[in-house]
Amino acid sequence: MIWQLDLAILTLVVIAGIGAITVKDLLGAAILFGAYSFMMCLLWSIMGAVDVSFTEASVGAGVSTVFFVAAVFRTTRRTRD
Amino acid sequence: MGDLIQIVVAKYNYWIYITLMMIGLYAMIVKNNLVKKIVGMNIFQTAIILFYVSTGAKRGATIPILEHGHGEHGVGTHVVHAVDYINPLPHVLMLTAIVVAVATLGVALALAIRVYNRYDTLEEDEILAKIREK
Amino acid sequence: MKIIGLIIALSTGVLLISATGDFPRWADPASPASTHLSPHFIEKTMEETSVPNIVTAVLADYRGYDTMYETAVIFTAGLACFILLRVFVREEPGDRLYRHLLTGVTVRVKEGAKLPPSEDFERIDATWTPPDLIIKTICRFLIPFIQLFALYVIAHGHHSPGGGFQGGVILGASIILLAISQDLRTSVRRMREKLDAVLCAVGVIIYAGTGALCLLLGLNFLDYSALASVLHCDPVTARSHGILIVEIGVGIAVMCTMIWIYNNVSSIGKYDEGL
Amino acid sequence: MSQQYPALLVIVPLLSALVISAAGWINRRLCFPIAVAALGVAAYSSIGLLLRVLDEGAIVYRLGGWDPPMGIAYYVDHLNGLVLAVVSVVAFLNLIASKKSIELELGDKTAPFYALYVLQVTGLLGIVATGDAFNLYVLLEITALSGYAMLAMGKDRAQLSTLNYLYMGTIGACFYLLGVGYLYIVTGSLNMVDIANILPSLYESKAVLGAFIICLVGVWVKMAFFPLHAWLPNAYTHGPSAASSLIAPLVTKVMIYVMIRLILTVFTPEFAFNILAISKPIVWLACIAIFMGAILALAERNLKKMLTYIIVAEVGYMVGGAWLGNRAGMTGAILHIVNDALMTLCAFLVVSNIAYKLKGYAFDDLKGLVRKMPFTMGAFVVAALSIIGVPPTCGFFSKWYLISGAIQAGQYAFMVALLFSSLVNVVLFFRVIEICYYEPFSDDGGHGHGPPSEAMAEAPLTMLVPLFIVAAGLVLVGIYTGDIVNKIIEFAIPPGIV
Repeated sequence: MIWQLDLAILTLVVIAGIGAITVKDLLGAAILFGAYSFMMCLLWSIMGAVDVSFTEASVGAGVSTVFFVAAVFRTTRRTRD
Repeated sequence: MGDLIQIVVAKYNYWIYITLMMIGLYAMIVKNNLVKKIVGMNIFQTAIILFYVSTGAKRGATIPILEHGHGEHGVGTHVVHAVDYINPLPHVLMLTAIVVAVATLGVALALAIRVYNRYDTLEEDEILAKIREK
Repeated sequence: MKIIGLIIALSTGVLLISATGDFPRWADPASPASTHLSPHFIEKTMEETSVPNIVTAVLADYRGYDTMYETAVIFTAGLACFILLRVFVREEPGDRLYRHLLTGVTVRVKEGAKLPPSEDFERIDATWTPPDLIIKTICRFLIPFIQLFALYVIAHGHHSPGGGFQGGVILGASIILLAISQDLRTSVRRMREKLDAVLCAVGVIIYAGTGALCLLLGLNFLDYSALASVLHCDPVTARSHGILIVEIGVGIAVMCTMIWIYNNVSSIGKYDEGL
Repeated sequence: MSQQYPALLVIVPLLSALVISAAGWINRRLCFPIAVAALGVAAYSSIGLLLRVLDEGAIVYRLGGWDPPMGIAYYVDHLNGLVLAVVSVVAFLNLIASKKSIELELGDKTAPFYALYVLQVTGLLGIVATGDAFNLYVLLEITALSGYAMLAMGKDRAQLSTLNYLYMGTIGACFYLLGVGYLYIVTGSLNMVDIANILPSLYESKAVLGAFIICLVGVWVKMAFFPLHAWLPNAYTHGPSAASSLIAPLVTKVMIYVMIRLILTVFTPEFAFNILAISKPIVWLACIAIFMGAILALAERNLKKMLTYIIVAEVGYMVGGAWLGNRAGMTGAILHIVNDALMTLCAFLVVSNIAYKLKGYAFDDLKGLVRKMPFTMGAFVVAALSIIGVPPTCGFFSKWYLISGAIQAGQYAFMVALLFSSLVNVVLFFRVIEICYYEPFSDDGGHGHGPPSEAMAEAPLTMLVPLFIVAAGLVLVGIYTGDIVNKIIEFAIPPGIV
């Protein structure tokens, strides 16, 4: 395991997480959340949790994001915070 | 100083997970938009999964799939040592937690859509104002 | 509110960070988590269940009871989305639009009137936009391969990462991709709502039913070694086969639930054109 | 077969929930009989299990045939045997009583509703029976998700308040999960008994303290303990009557059971009461919960919402009783789980009868109700007496134990809070009863002969009979309190607590 890579991805995860809750557009938040999940999945495969990262790649980054996009499409993109 | 670096290197994974969890919790409490709260909720849940996966990590070990499991020579001829493989138990638990997270997400989004259809907005204060008007 | 939220989040964080002080070092091979239960799983899995992927073995056998409820959770979520969103529209008032598939002509049907029964007409909404040709064609090519990969993931879960959940999600995603690249009606024609909902329950029934079969055969619930007398093999192989059976059940349940949730969320329960 | 009771208890409801949801697509009328049969089997096996526990002591059921620390096991002892019996009986009675109102309020969605109902009961029974800390989390989520779906089917702002419940519920469940993770990293185990065996050498560890606090806060969020109660009143008030009369009596009580289980089995009373000095502040918090619940209930002009605030106060009773740290307090808390489940069920069934016959349950709608629904109001009076704590109804006895525990522990504030809340309950219920009995609704009202429009319009018999059974149960449990305490609860509390 390369700790520099680990640290870099951890930083990116935090950035994506903060981005997802601060961006003033729900579609953007959904996509950033997808990025967050994908980064998380990379992190877990670095730690050797292959099954978990496989699940996160298909569930968290895949289907969850689709659900978010579908819900945002059916409601509104507008948000004040 | 050396001690501090030691501590940071030994525990930084846990600290990052706590940071993420605080981000999620903060979003759930403070955000006014219902979908934003759901995003926060998912960040919160994923952070906990990160914590569990970190508990399973093991230095110098490989992924928890036995190498000589295939074929006829495999069974019984190789002795498996626990130090060579990462702890599989947290992985199992977190598979469950990921699925629970997506299930909660589905229900939450369904509820948010119902709320939007009724009040035509996703902002909590606007909804409460509309309820008070009636 | 902002300040209260910040205080709550920070105080939780401080509590958690101060508690990490007594944790074993990160990735320490001598930590209790790595020395108490996991050595048993790592060293004994092969001889007790004959499954090389330890995660699959622990997931579906040692802690199979958890996994059964996990499947039930996802089923509950599907049912919840259905009961919350689905609206049964008997016959909506007003004109309906149909598109002739071969010529692309749109036909407006007056209220009460009917089209001749034909496969060539496709019901569309007023906001209908033609699906992009490139996306449609590429997705058509992709979907069979995605599904093949999903089946591989389910079937090969004993030896490589993967299993019922991942395979089921990918299978569901392939149908969702069809719904996104064309429209919801196309995907619902491939996978009817009733079939989807019943299969959802059937998937969990396969899991819980396997467990109940073990109970009827005289051992404890979910003790797959009881299946040895049915499958004509030794108890260890029976455990391996039992894991495969429940993984298939999980795959079916997860696939159908994902499709079910997506269909309900994307069309607000009206099962029209979707996104 | 009797050694398979622990499995049957949860498997039969789970399988039949699946069958119900599939059968709903074929014929909707099949669903109710399947649900009744499933919950009947669950009730039968839970009572059978309780009797076996009384005979033989604690029972261990190994799921999947693996020995406990490796696999998941059910531990059924006197404590959860009792709670299991209460949960399954309450769910069974409520299902029968709610058939008509489900059909009225849910329309064409009765089939998935029955399935969710049975799934909810499965989850609750599983939570009570399980001996594995992580398994409890999964079952918690089943209970929660099916509960959200059922409560959100109500009118008005039901969806919004359920969404708030979902946020709070998820925070609670995640905190619990986090606490289990902290325990796992220092002990390496997930089995409750195994954790309890490892913990004594780690009592000094900050991680164990952190785990305890996080778990406790998570469970408090789920049970709506005072500062964290804000989601409960709205969510329970606006839900359909069948859902709120299932969830209000059971979910908070089961969460209190989880808290007691954490104290007694996982962290052991030695750690919770002696090593940590937090029982006093928690009892104080419970006093505030009782005061606030009572005062907020006084401010309400809506019967159902008033009852939900009474639940908040009752949660305070049980948390406070459990944290008094002595035998009488713990006995009172466990006995109150049983009593409060029955009392709340009785009160909410009355509300659902009223909702079935009248438009609303605001106080203004209740005028002259006693002439319209005399039997329902009779049961309401019994429930009210029990919540107030008048002998021989069961509410009196658990309050007696709680008060004597408070005196033993020297926590006089808790005693005062209990007495105050009883007084407020007297005011609350006599206000309602006064409106129902004496409120004049026209010129010659109040003299016993109303106009013809006020003819008797009682709820159907299928709703009344279960209500009477529950009301009779309130008195019977009160009369047999001595037996329950001496034969069951006495063995449920470890001898270390005096």
